[in-house]
Formats: sequence, C-alpha cells, structure tokens
Amino acid sequence: MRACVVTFPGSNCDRDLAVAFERVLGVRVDRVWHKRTRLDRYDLIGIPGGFSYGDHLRPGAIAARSPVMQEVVRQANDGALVLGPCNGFQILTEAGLLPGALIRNRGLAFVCRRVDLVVEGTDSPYTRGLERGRTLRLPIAHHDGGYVVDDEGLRRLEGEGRIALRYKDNPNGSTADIAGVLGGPRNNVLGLMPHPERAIEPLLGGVDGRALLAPLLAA
Amino acid sequence: MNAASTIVPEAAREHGLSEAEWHRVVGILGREPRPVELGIFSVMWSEHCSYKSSKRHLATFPTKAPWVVQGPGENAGVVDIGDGQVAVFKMESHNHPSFIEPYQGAATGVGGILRDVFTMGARPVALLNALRFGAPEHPRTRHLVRGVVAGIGGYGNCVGVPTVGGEATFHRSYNGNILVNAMAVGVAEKDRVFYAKASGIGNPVVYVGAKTGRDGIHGATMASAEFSEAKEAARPTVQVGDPFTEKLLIEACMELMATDCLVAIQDMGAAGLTSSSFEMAARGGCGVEMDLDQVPVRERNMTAYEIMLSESQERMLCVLKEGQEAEAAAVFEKWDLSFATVGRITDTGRMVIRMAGETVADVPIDPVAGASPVYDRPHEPAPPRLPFYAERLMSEEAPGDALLRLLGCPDLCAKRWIWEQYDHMVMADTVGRPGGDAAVVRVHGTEKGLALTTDCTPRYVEADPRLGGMQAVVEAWRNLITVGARPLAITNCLNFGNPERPRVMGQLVGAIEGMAEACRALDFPVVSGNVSLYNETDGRAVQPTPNVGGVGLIRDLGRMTGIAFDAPGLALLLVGECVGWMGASLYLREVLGREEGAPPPVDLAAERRAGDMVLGLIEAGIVRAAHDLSDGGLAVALAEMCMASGFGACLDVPDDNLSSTGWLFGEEQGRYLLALREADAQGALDLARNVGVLARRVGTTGGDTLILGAEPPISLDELRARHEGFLPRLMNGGA
Amino acid sequence: MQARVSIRFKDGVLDPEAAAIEGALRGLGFDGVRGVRRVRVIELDLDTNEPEAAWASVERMCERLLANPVIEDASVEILKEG
Amino acid sequence: MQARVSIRFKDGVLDPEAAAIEGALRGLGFDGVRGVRRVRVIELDLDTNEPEAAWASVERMCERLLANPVIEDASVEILKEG
Ligand SMILES: Nc1ncnc2c1ncn2[C@@H]1O[C@H](COP(=O)(O)OP(=O)(O)O)[C@@H](O)[C@H]1O
Ligand SMILES: [Mg+2]
Repeated sequence: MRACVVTFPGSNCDRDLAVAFERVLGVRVDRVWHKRTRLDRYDLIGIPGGFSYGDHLRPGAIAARSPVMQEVVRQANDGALVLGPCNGFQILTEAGLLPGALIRNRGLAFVCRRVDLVVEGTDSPYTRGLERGRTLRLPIAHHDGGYVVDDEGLRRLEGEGRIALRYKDNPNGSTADIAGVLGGPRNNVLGLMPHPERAIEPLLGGVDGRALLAPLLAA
Repeated sequence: MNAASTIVPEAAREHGLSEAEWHRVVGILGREPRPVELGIFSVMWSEHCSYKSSKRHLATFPTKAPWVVQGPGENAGVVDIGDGQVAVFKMESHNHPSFIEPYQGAATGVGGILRDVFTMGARPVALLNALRFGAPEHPRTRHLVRGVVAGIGGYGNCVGVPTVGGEATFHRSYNGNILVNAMAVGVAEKDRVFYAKASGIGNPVVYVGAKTGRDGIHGATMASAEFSEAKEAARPTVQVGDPFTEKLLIEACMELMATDCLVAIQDMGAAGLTSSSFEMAARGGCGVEMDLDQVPVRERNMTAYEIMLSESQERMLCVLKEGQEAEAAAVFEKWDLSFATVGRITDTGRMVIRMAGETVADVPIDPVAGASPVYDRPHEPAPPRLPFYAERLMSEEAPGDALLRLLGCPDLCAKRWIWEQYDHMVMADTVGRPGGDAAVVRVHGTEKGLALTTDCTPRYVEADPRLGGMQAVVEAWRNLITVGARPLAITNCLNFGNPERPRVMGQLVGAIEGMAEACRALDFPVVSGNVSLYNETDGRAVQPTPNVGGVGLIRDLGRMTGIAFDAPGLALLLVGECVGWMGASLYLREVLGREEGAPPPVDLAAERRAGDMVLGLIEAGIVRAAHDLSDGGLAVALAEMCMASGFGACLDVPDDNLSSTGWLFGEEQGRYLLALREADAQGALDLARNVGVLARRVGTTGGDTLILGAEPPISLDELRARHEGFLPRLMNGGA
Repeated sequence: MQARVSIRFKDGVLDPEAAAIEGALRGLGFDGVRGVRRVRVIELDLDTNEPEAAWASVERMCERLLANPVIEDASVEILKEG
Repeated sequence: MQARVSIRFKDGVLDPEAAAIEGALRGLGFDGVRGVRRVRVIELDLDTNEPEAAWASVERMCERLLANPVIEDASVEILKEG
C-alpha cells in the first residue's frame, strides 16, 4: 500500500495522521507539500486537520485551491482512498469532492472533547466490517464543524448510504447530526470532523480510531 | 548636533525616564539623545525590559542543578530530560493588553511565549495558562473570561500546540487588573539548542517573519509633543496576532535550525527590534550596524522611531553565518515569510542605526542593555496574622453542604468550560489531560513524559508573602509528584502591584524569599521567569500572585498515575499531618465569608520527605491513584477523585479533639491522598513510618456515593452537578 | 479601480453568528431588532481602469475562491473612484 | 426600517485574513490585485419607522456590542427601504 499525507501551510495534524497510518497500517508514509502539481499514484491520501491558511476566508477554502488538490481530486475519482479528518473534511468539501459545507459551530466556541458516534453507512472501505449502529468514541477539536447540506443533498446522501457517521449528541449544530460523509466512485473518500488519528492507543484515551483505519488494509 | 536632538527633559519624563535616568543617558552618550535613542533608552530601561525593581531580589533564586542546562537569562530555561533531549520552558504575562482587548491580548501573549521557546530550537509541545479574573459578579468579568479564553484557544489551536493545563480563579482584587500568564514548553535535542548570543564580525543580521507595522508603540511615548511622529492620529496600542504566520514561523525556524546557517536567534517581543538587537549584541559583546530601510514594513512612511519600537507580532531577528543568506532565505521563501538582511555584526560595541542615509542612533550597547538602572526599593513586611484553628469556628453548615458549596465555588469549580475550548489533544501525545493535578505530555516517539503544572494561592501570599511564595512552589512540586514525575525545575511569573509602594514591594521581596527557600530545599531550581508589576488601578493592587510553572519528568509512562482510582475496595491513605489549619482557607472565605488568619505553615523538610516517599511508591507501581491536598483540604480532594473515577468512597471522620471541620477542610501543606490495593496498604504505611512520614488509613473506595463519616451520603451525580454547573451558568448569563 | 464583493449566506443556511448577535442585542435590551444578517465584504484595489474588465475579473475571483456556491451568494460592484 | 453597520479595522491594525486572501488570489493568477480589505457588515431589521431613532439605537448597539473600538471603526447607515 502506498500512502501519503499532504501538508498545507497551517496544517497541524499532518504528523499525527502520518503516524496513525504508519502505526495502524504498517505502511511508510510520504509527506507531500501542497505546491506539488504531480503526484505518484497513491492508494491512500491523507488530508490532515489543522488550520490551513489560518482558516482565513473560509476553513479549507484556500487549501482546496492549492496545486496539489487537482491531483488529489483526480486520484480520488480514480478510486484512491482519500481520508480527511477535521480541516481535511473542510478542504474536501471546498474542493467539491464531498457535498455540503462546514460552518461555524452552533455554540460559536471551539469544542475539544470526546464524542460518541454512530456508524451508519457501512458500504465503504473505511466502515466495511463495522456493524451498523455501533458506537465509536472519537475526539473532536474544531471551531467550524457545523455540516450544512440542502434537503435535496441530504436525501441523496441518505439514499446512497453515504452518511458514514452521526453524532449521538450533536456538538456543533450539524444538519441531521452528520459527522462524516462518504464520496468518490466507490465511497473511497471519507471526510469527518472527528479525529480517528488521535484515538489509536489506550494511552491517548481510546483505540476506536483504529476501527476506521484498519479496514483499509483490505481495501 | 542636529535639530532633532534638542530634547528637553520633559520628553524624557514622558518616556518614563526619571531625572536621574535622564542624566545617566546624557552621561553615557556625552550628549543629549536623538529621538530614536531616547526611545531606545526608554524601552530598554523600562521595568518590563530591565527588571530594575526586581533584579536584585531575583538574583537570590537558586538556578543550578546537575540537570539544568540553561538557567534564567536566555529566552527560556533548559533542563536535561535524558537521551540527549532537553525541555525548554518559560512563563510570561500579558495582563494589561488582555484587560484592554481580551481576545487579542491573550492571543498575542500565547504567541510571544511560544516564540521564546522555539527561538531556542525547541519544538513547542504544550501550553498552559494561569488566569486570575475579578469577582464573577463584576460587570466586566464575563466579557473578559470569554475573550481571554477564546483568544488563548484561538492562538494555540491554530498553531497546533496543545493547551494542556493551567489555573483559573476569581477574586475582586483583580476587578481592574486581570492576570493572564501563559507558559510554553518545548523539546529539543540537547546539542541543537540555540542561544541569543550574537557573534562573528561581519556576519549578517537578518529579519524574518511578519512585516513591521505601527502596532504596539507605547501610547505614552506617542503623546510626546516633541516628535512629529506623535502628532499623527492615535494608533492602536494593542497588537493583533496572527497564529497562522506563527505556525509558518515555527516550521521555518525548525527548518533553518536543521541547517548550518544560524549563529544566534531571538524573537522580537516587547520593544521589538530594539530589545532583540541590543540583547543579542550585549550577550555576545559585539556591535551591530543596522539599516532600517531594509526592514520589511507593512505601512507606508514608517519612521525609524516607529520601526525600532514597533511590537508587531510573529517576527524574529537572527545572526547568520556569512555567505549563507541564500540558503536561509530559501527556507523562509518556502514558508511565505519575509526575509531581509538588515545589518551586520561589528566589533565596535556600538549600535549604529541608519535610515535614509542618516544616522538615527549611535549608542554603546553595554550601558543600555547591561548596565540599566537597578533599584533597591524600600519594602515593608506584611502585618503578621494570627493562626486560626478549626476549634474557633462556629459554622451552621453541615459538612456535606459545605463540601458542595466549595466544589461549586468559582475557584474550585470544574474548568471544563475553559479547557474544552482549547485543543488539548493535538500532536497526539497528551496522555494526562486537563482535570487532574499535572498535565502529562509524552515526549514524541518515546515512552517518557513531561509533567506540567501551574500553581499559586494568592490569598496565602497576601496573608504572608514568604509562606505564600513557598506554598506556590511546594504545590507545584506535589502536583508533579502525584502523576509520578520527578520534579525538575520551575519557571514563574511574578504579578504584583506598584513596587514604589513599600507594602507591595514587601510582598514581592517576601514571595521571592519564600520561593527561593522552597526551591533550594526541594532541589527544584528556577530556570526562567517573568515579572509583571504595576498591576493596580486607583491605588488598589491585585492580590500578590507569583505563579509557578513546574516541569517534571516521568521516565516510564507505564507508571504514570492520575487522580481517578480504577476500582472499588481500594484503601485510601492520607499522607501528611492534620491539625485543622483554617487560616486563609477556602472554607473560611467561601463558607463563612471571612478572609483572615495566617496561611498554613510550610515545613520544607517534611514536604520533601513526603514527596520523595510518594514518588517512590508510585515508581514501585503500587499506587492506583494519587491527589495532592490543597484548596478545600481532604474532603475536596477526595470528592475530586470520586468525580474523576466514577466510584464513590467512604471517609473516616475521627472524633478526636480535631473538629470535623478542620479534618475535612483544613489546608495543611505537605499532604497527599493515595489509593492502593488492600494488599499494598500496610507495606506503604510501614515504609512511611520508616522514613518518618506521617501516614494513615482514612477510608475505602467504592459505591456511588461519597460518605463523610456519619454524614448522609452524597451521590456522585450531585457532586458533579455542583462542580460542573457553576462556570457554564456564569458564562451563559446566570449565576 | 476599486471593487467590492458582498457575500451572504444563501436563504435557508442558518447563520449561528447572526443568531448570536441577535440574541445578544436582545439581551442588552434592544428589543426592536427583528432580524440580523451578516455580510462579508471584501474590497479590492485593482490594477486596471476598465470597469468591464475589472468586473469580469472579480466575478471570476468569486467563482474560483471568494464565495462558496454551496452556501453563499456573492455580488460584485465596481466603484469608479479609487 | 433597515440599518447597515460597516465595521473596518482601524488604520495600522494588522488584518491577517485580508493578507491571506490577497496571497491566495495571486496564487490563482490574479496578478492585478494590489490590495484587499475586509469589511464586516451587519444588516439589521428594526421595529421602527423613525430614521433618527433607528440611527441612534444602532449607534448604541455598535458601542455596546457590534464593534470593538480598540481595533475597529464602525459606521452606520439607515436604509429607508426595508
Ligand atoms: N486556565 C486553564 N487552562 C487550562 N486548564 C485549566 C485552566 N484552569 C484550570 N485548568 C485545569 O483544571 C484542573 C484543575 O485546576 P486546579 O483547580 O487549578 O488544580 P490544582 O488545584 O490541582 O492546581 C487542572 O487540570 C488544570 O490544568
Ligand atoms: Mg493539585
């Protein structure tokens, strides 16, 4: 498996995501700078959390227009696995790889806590093998995690089984409690506000992040 | 002399220089200063930069230990943490700006303290903050809390350094002067620590980071009618921070430091380009020539005065090896940051500053940076207070109600509302999260951890500065011990009122004396710190607040402990002596509304014995949970452990001559509460007796209620509701 | 030449910040407030003197970066002066 | 009655967001951009038909909540329509 993690100016979970790929999947992870215009073909591309471009304009907006993203979109449409936690989710929606958008949390404040999530769409390389309805406990840490999608878009997501995760107790005002969304030709793109990469060992307070990463070895 | 140099001492006064200082300036220069020079003397000799009131007292701190690599005097302190690694840390205040503009003031405070750490080659790994607000019901308090917390989070979250701990307390003495102290901790390779010591004649002096604007130039200075600059519209004295640029600057500096280009580096903090250039040159004993036309600016027509005094954020000054500018420039270009060669190192010992072909300053460096005035201000001790034992107390309140009241009071209530706004998990190494005694951050890629805490009990310091100073140090020490860390060293931030008042100066002197004594007794040296004076409004000073930031090392995270016990049926052991000391206690203040009495005495030898013993038990792997006793005493400590555990406990309340109030709520120092398996308890008690530490069995864990002797049980839900309720209620407009 | 871009949330996107401002104003006793909307305005100085060209260029900036069509509407004005 | 409050940073105050937008536009090839400024605009629907009263009330809202006088300047317009 060939894996990489992209670094944008202001990314700050790029190392964490690379470490999680290495630990859970046992792969070597290339670190890719956002100015790259051509990428080797990857099986797994991580779009990390953080504050790319300081969240200026809109979170993820400027990063989504950086040169490397055209290549990421191309490979995603080719079926490569693309995982974007937190700012990664914002970047993927801004880049049009996933529907909807993320706006300021309903409570207006930054929220960092562990939340319970319910697994819903199990037809994806990430959630395959997870039981529908299973609870995962993962950390969130964001200021702009309110997922917005119009009624039409919501119906489509639900109809196509592309809502990967919902919050049990909505922390940010997301439409329909949506915490993670699938996209791409074979649900190979996952954007989610929680941070699976922060929950891969007991010492960090949980291992449920492994549940979303480990299945990728079989993908 | 040119026309601009005919400055009258009036201008000097407006620059905050005393008449004597003015004559000293003229003596040093052999002439009257030019405007830029006057500005330079003014900021370099300000209390903030020169420590003129506190210097002689700070000199009494113990600063050495075999593990100390760098003590005070550099941008941050450095201690050895084994395996060729060091921890780099410092604490600093941003009180005044945070009162004026809480969001930006607090945010830029975080930015500044981070730069102090990464300028030494350390990657920042943790942030802490010690916050003191006015009374909760004061009309400004809520606005200040909201802004300060959002600002700290806004900056730390964006740069991606976890904010893992701190303190937040409330007292009316801070109504007009809140305290916002931030601490940053970094990790570096021991042989890759960089210092702010310029050297190498001919080496380029390089400016990197954000561009310089007119922000933060001192308001009082701007009011001077002598300067044409001052006649322009009033300028903002509050700086706006840009954590995004800071993040780029961290990464760029880390990359630069991995090359072989760098000789010296210092952040541009207070007094910006002036202090960074003077201090680097002074440490290296060399001179500097600077050309201000090369400084990257973001506004038009900036004068030399403004450029030298601007406190724009996110900037650094470096000395590079000659001929390596291009390599360094490429790094900063990659990160979209400004890079400009603004000067050279010379052998003249003078700072010569030119702009537009004119010399705007030419001053000897040593007398400005090294020989600033030092004062021995008159100081007066605090009036002694009488001890106050529990027998003297008449309280109507049942112990259970008093406990609930304490758990829900502003100082003790859960600070979740605060720390959930901080990303305390980014970097994926936070193994001891907020809510316990000390936070614990794993050293990346290793099995060891840094334990971090900030502590101070201002009401003790007010009651008895020396004892209060000691207590701040020993509480930090205990908080490190309870997670299983070997305490290494402290940083501190001394927040006091106007030092020109002998009573206030007496508080400062007393607190330093007590801190120094405690540090010596515990082998817990001071490696960095900061002083913030003049925290007063209309002659009313803040409670004296010497915040202590403690750092300790856990060699094996497998042996880390926390405050949560993990099973029912564990034995609870109380380590340390109980006499029912109620003077200056939280119980006295919150339950009886009295702020009086002498604070609890500190027996440094006993502290050391107890701490060493507890650490030994933890390292032996038999302690299942540990908590130190501080505010609110035994009952509060046990309640906190229960809430964190999800298990209840049963506490014995002896009916000897110690009243139950003193037993439950007294604040004697040097105490710990430990949970151990039954099978290990007797061994621990034997060990305590052997090393001369008082310890006894006081209860058992289990159930879902807290039972204090014969009192009615209190459910964990009720404890939590009171503990967690206060701050959200206050911030949502209730309380 | 100067241009001004005004960006608003589309109808149906609930703006939590606007709601909070409205709530806070009521809390301060400003009862007469019936609705609050936020507009993010970006002013640009452009290197051209051709209003048409300026307008076309700023429209493209909106499409490519300044607004997110999923949630926002943008409108462009060209200010002759400046 | 409708009111519009326009809030700008005071001269000399750093606006990192504007700088980031300018950089991003250049990165996308919009070379003609020489300067970017942000304005926070808040539109209010008010329960009154008196322009004077509306103006005074909105001025007070600015002082008490909408603008941060330490770093921002606010200006109020009353839009007759609405
Ligand atoms: N301003 C703050 N920032 C981050 N964490 C805080 C802050 N205030 C309190 N905390 C956290 O809340 C917990 C309890 O704080 P405190 O009552 O001061 O502990 P202690 O009495 O053990 O010193 C600690 O984990 C502390 O780090
Ligand atoms: Mg403690």
